[in-house]
Amino acid sequence: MESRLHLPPERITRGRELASRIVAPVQDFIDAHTTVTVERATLRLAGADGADADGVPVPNLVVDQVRDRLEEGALRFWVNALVRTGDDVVTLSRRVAGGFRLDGIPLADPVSLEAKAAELVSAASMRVRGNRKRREELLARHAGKNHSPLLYVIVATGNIHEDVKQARAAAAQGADVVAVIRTTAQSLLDYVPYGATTEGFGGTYATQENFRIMRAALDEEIERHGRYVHLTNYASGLCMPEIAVMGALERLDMMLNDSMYGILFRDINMYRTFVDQKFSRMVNAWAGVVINTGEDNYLTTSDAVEKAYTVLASQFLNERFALVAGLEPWQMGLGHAFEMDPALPDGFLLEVAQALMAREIFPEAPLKYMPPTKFMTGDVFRGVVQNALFNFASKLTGQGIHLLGMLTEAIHTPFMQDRYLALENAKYVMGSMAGLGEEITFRKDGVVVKRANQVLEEAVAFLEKVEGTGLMDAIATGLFADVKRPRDGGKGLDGLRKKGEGYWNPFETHLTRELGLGGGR
Amino acid sequence: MESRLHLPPERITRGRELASRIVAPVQDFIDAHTTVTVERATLRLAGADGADADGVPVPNLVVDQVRDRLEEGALRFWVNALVRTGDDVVTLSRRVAGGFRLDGIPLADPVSLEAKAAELVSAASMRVRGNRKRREELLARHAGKNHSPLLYVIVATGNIHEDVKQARAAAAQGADVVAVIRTTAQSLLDYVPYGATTEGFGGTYATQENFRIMRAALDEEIERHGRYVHLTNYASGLCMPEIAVMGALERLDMMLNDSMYGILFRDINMYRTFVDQKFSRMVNAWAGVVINTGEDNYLTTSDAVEKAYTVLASQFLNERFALVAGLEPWQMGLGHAFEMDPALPDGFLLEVAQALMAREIFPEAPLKYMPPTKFMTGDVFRGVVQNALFNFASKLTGQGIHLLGMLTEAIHTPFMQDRYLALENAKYVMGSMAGLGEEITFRKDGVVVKRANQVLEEAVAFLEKVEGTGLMDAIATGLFADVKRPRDGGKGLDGLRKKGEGYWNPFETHLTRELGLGGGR
Amino acid sequence: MTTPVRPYGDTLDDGAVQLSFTLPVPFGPRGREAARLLVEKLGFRHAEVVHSAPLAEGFSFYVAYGRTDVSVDFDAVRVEEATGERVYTMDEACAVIREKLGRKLVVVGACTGFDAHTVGIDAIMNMKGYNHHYGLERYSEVEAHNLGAQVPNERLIDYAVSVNADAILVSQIVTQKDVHVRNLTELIELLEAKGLRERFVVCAGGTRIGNKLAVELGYDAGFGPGTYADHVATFVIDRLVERAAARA
Amino acid sequence: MTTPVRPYGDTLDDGAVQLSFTLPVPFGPRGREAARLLVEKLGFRHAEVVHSAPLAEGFSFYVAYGRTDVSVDFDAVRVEEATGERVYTMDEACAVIREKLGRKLVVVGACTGFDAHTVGIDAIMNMKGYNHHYGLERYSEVEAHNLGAQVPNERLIDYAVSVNADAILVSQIVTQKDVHVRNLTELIELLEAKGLRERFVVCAGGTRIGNKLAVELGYDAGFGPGTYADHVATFVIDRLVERAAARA
Ligand code: B12
Ligand code: B12
Ligand SMILES: Cc1ncc(COP(=O)(O)O)c(C=O)c1O
Ligand SMILES: Cc1ncc(COP(=O)(O)O)c(C=O)c1O
Repeated sequence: MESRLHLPPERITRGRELASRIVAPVQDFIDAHTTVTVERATLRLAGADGADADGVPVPNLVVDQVRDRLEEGALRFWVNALVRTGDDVVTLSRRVAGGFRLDGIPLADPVSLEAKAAELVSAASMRVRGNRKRREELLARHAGKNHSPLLYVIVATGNIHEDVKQARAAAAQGADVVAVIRTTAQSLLDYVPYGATTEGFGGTYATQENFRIMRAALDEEIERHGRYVHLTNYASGLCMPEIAVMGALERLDMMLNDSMYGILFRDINMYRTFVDQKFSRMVNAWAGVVINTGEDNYLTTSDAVEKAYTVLASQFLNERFALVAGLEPWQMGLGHAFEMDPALPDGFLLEVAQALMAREIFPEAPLKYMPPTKFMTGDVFRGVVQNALFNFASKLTGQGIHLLGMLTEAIHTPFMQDRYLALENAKYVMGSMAGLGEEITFRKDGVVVKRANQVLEEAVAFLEKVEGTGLMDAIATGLFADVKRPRDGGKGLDGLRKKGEGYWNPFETHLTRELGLGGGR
Repeated sequence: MESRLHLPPERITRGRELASRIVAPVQDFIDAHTTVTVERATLRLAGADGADADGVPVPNLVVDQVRDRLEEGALRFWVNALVRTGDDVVTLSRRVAGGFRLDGIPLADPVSLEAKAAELVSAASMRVRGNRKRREELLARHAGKNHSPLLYVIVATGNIHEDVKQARAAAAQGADVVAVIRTTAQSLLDYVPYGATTEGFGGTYATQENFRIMRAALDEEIERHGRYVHLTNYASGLCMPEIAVMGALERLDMMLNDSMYGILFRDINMYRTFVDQKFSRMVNAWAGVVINTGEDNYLTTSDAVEKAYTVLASQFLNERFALVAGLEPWQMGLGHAFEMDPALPDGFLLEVAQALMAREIFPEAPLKYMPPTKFMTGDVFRGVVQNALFNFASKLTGQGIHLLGMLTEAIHTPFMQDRYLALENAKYVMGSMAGLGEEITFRKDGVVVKRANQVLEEAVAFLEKVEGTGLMDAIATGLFADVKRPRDGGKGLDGLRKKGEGYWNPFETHLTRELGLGGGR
Repeated sequence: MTTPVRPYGDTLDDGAVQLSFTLPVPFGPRGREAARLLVEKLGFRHAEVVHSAPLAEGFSFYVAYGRTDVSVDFDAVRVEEATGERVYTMDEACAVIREKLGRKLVVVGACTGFDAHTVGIDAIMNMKGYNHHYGLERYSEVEAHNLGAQVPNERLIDYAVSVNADAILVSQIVTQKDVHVRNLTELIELLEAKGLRERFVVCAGGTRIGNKLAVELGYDAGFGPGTYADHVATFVIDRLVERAAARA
Repeated sequence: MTTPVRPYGDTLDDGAVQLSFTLPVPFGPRGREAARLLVEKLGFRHAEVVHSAPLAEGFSFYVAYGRTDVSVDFDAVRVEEATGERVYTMDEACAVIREKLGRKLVVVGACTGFDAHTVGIDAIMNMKGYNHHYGLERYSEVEAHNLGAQVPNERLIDYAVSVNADAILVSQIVTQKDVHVRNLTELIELLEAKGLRERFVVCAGGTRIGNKLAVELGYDAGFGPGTYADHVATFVIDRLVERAAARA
């Protein structure tokens, strides 16, 4: 397809080249390290599950037991215990929850450890492959029934059972994607809570049981309405890899997963995040999950015109980090957002320019377009109009994943009726102007074309600068999102470990092979 | 400007040619006739005013007295009485209201009648010229302060004093035009009520005093906000010429005035309407009033896609009837409406095609674009979206006069907050996408271009048919708006008179001369 | 059994309601507080004014959310619709007319008074009908007379008498200042004054009209939004058959 | 004098209010009637359900208009804002500090608990400020420490002690399930437990926070939407000057 914005292909190539150069050294660091949550994620893949009486999850119990020897990989201890006790994973999990220690057990011979590990890898593979297949079958069976872009709504009651009601209602109303929003600050917990939960603030805990409950409910809705309903949750935070694993096991379809979000917006240590995102993305890639990156966050604090280039720069980086973790272009739900000041004359034109630019630069990615939030007010009626223009811009520029704006954005997490009104709004607007994008061309010397070219230039210039500094120092000196995040600052650094000589992680090895990635050990 | 829709200029010319041929014979009929309300309008211009104890207006009293000699023109009796009694117009009005008869008074000599008439014509002229000048001055003083298109709202409380509050609020919120909607069925009254009124249904009586009260209030708002606020009312109905006169005297800026609306939508006799519209339009032309035609009405009963051509055909006819009544292109607020079914895929594209087509065919006319009404429901939130798309289409296609859609269209006449929300909606949407129309071109073989060309073709074909039949028979056989209106049917036929040899109407003569029109007697 | 139901936001019985209104007071903190107090006085807990804006001198606009404990006993909610679950299709209606009345059903309809909104009565009567439901003119066993808009009540009655109508159908759309109530009442009073009330099945319809209101005003039935010819036909036929049976 | 005010649609005291809500009942005539009854029970006359729609099995949505006789006495409406009409500009504030305190004012701010919404507290504290009103960091006579997001109450207190702060500014944006109330209460309790409550002027702010709520929770003042640094600065300075005067 020829560029409707007349973007110079060589500048786009330059952006990609820079991203690749920026990411490479970080990748070397990543490959040499593991973290507590990468280890726990591995244990989860190997069947460790459940929690002790205080609610501490079994994977955490295991990792805590072997904290001092993490450079060897926690899996060895788990596999060894399975071999030595002859327990199955459920029994062993229960025993660990009861206080059973794995660190004292003498090591079995490497051959039986490898054999046991291979068995576990194959069990996990079967489950994940089965989930992928199920999804593909359902999507094929209901092909052509989803909207384009996918209409994506959130549920966030705090109570998984209420969430289910809300999600079912959304499905009945035509939603293609339901995202269960996480409770405030779960990203800062260094464990994943266990079981069904009914008490969250501004969202519901991401737990494997909650995933399962919602998946089952949505699967019923798929049958009822003859339309695939995607399920989304958040990987981001101190438990990225673990939640990615839970998503793989419970057939989530999309996961919030950004290579730098935790660092910039949650003050999580950068080393920790870089290592965690890689493993979590490999898991997402393997599970056929579409990731949703968090570029929209740049614009909730900064101005959408002034800082548009930061969004594009971050998309280039997220794309690169995704590629090296084995994600395919169709899995890259790169983020951007409609955060243009409603008072800005011709703001809609600038917005269209930016959205179409993203579309052209990442033609195969199912771009994730976020609705107006920061300029939403308690005037719900004006909010409806803002959302209508957003819906218009999204359809006009051919976005892939469309987060519906709620008229009550500035007031509360969505009521059932808010979601309904949002879906009505989108279905009407997008149906009524569906063909407009195909109908029109933009003036070559007009506002839209100029704006897109300008943002591309600014993004490339910014990436040049980052490449000069190195990504980690760029973050440390505040080049991103106006925050300075020192290399050794932030949460979760104590969970980082350099891999030892004997680091053993057959799951990682398996993933690396499956995804056709070099590197790793 | 070159056509962005690639409309063939020769087809447009053909449409105009047909309209001119269709109107010509009707014009001959018109020139040979007068009506009770043309006579009353003339009397009003000559200062007849007030009402008797039963509320019968003085102009009606006079016309009733001389009913049998109307072919001479009613003015003669009025002028004669003035000459004979030496009364001024106010005194004479009061005496007529008290029962004084004019028909028995012996006629004075023609010279003193002509002299007196000339005096009256010049008094009226001065007042109307003064109003025009005042408007022009105010518009010049506040040049550049109105929106484009003009944002037009209605007030319709039924009580002129409440209307004033609503109108002031609208002015404060940014309205450029305030239309006072008339009470249900005033168009069927064969007189114009007198004085300030406080009891109407779905609107407020059009009376000269109400006009004055509203004009005075809006003039204050003009000073307060430094923005001209246009005042609109309805001429249409059995008193078209009289209300046009009232508008001229009280400096209304726009008047609903359609050459066929009364026939088709109010079942008023066609002869009566044709004669009335001519005189009323001459008055509008003279007073510098912008007319608003009623093509939107075709689409409140018929489908906006199927019957789009009827709108264009009617615009051609209204344009022609306007031209021969002396209206300039800038005074022709030709109507059309956004009545596309929200459920129609790509309906917005068809709508844009039709709106832009009108824009291109009548480049100098300040097109009056009506909001969605028939597909509005009690879902006020969806209503807001429909209005947002309407606002978008209007700005995109460069309309001139933009009637704001109300979110409560399907519920009640507007509350103060409804109007506020409508203005907010329009200001935001139109500000945010202001430049879009300039930015884009439509594909030559696309939906929009094809649709516009098709509607033009259909309209020309329809006009060919009407030309074949003759306008009056076309109406009688139901070619317009799916209603059959026999030549001798409908209301108000008894008010029609063939002008006699000695028909005397110095006001008509004056207007004809002033407007540079031939014809008349 | 009683089933108290309350508004629902995102948790059962949270009672969440959205409100918007204008107050005739100036914009500002005091207006905002007045709005909040008003919402509280309307019986809402957690009354929150989430938006306020100036409308004009001395007028301001508010959007609010509140939570109410008020409930309705859903089991006790009764709706009296003119027609029940059973609605005849056009063919069924014609069959019943043939069988039980043995002659054509004569129906006269109009939009009365000064009301010129014909779309509603046309939807019921015209050939074409509405939303893929044919109108009464299409019914082979119905003789339908649609008098159109702005028909005075007197004329409607005279006409109904002249064609020996079984039923009179009246449409009223404009409701400002209860003009529809006045106009509907006038028709019934005229019919009664002339001793003709019992001669016709008289039905009213319109956007803001329901069976309840119509019956209160002395009509046999009333029909609101979403009505098709099928509904009125069913009602009129059943009522006539009933009457015939009573007479026999 | 009392000035009863009622909602206004298009006529004084018409009492017109728009409502929308969801009911946990199926869509249909009974749901519609239940909605109408509910609006009536909320004290509205002329309750009209103008729209209804199915949301899901067992849930339906309603838009309604009603008219209420409920009124608020506008003359009796009192708002207690933290600051009155008189708000210092930045320069005035600095002049007063120099003159009346004779030293720099030390302010510590944070968005506490798990709340990560920094935009609000940044608007008050950052150089750049908000809507063309500079933040406290720009004030030459203010030493401003912005601790950012997700700051535990304990850490905030320790920090305030360590820099010998005059005032503590807390932001809370997330309010679901009243988490802000809990968190704000905890801070005051901790301060009291440590005997530090009187040492600081303590202010809260946030989208859903007002002076009234904050004072009820034991704060010196509360600030809602539309607040600028000017407001907090004015309040803190006046309060400190007052205290100094009382002590003297
Ligand atoms: C189209 C329209 C017009 C057209 C009418 C064309 C025509 N030939 O009918 C025109 C442009 C002429 C018009 C004019 C006016 N209108 Co108008 N109009 C509308 C509009 C947009 C749609 C109405 C409609 O056609 N609905 C579609 C039909 C199918 O629905 P329905 O009428 O409800 O009918 C259904 C049922 O109610 C039922 N039904 C109806 N009648 C009957 C009868 C029987 C016996 C039965 C069984 C069933 C039945 O069955 C139908 C099918 O399901 C509404 C706004 C809206 N969106 O609702 C305003 C509206 C009705 N109009 C309104 C007003 C005020 C006017 C005017 C008075 C304005 C003025 N001052 O000039 C004029 C007056 C005309 C007059 N003398 O009556 C107001 C009424 C406010 C109120 N509640 O009182 C409305 C609500 C707009 C508004 N918000 O101001 N209007
Ligand atoms: C931007 C934003 C975010 C950004 C925050 C970025 C950042 N660095 O701040 C991001 C994307 C990170 C975010 C995340 C979340 N958010 Co958020 N977010 C918003 C949003 C869109 C705008 C808030 C904002 O910046 N307002 C602008 C500022 C200037 O206004 P303000 O905060 O009110 O501040 C003013 C006054 O209140 C006052 N003030 C504020 N604090 C203080 C303090 C003092 C001392 C003083 C004097 C004055 C003062 O002065 C300020 C200037 O006038 C709102 C929706 C909206 N449009 O309001 C949702 C919103 C606040 N978020 C919400 C939620 C639920 C979340 C999440 C919990 C969602 C989730 N589960 O993941 C997360 C959790 C994050 C966390 N741990 O807290 C909800 C809160 C619902 C509720 N009432 O409880 C909202 C309302 C959206 C919604 N409808 O769901 N969010
Ligand atoms: C990539 C990404 N992850 C996570 C989140 C939010 O999750 P949390 O608040 O739990 O960090 C967001 C929110 O905007 C996001 O963009
Ligand atoms: C040209 C014209 N005149 C008049 C009216 C309405 O006036 P009335 O109902 O009094 O005939 C309309 C309404 O749509 C109109 O388009």
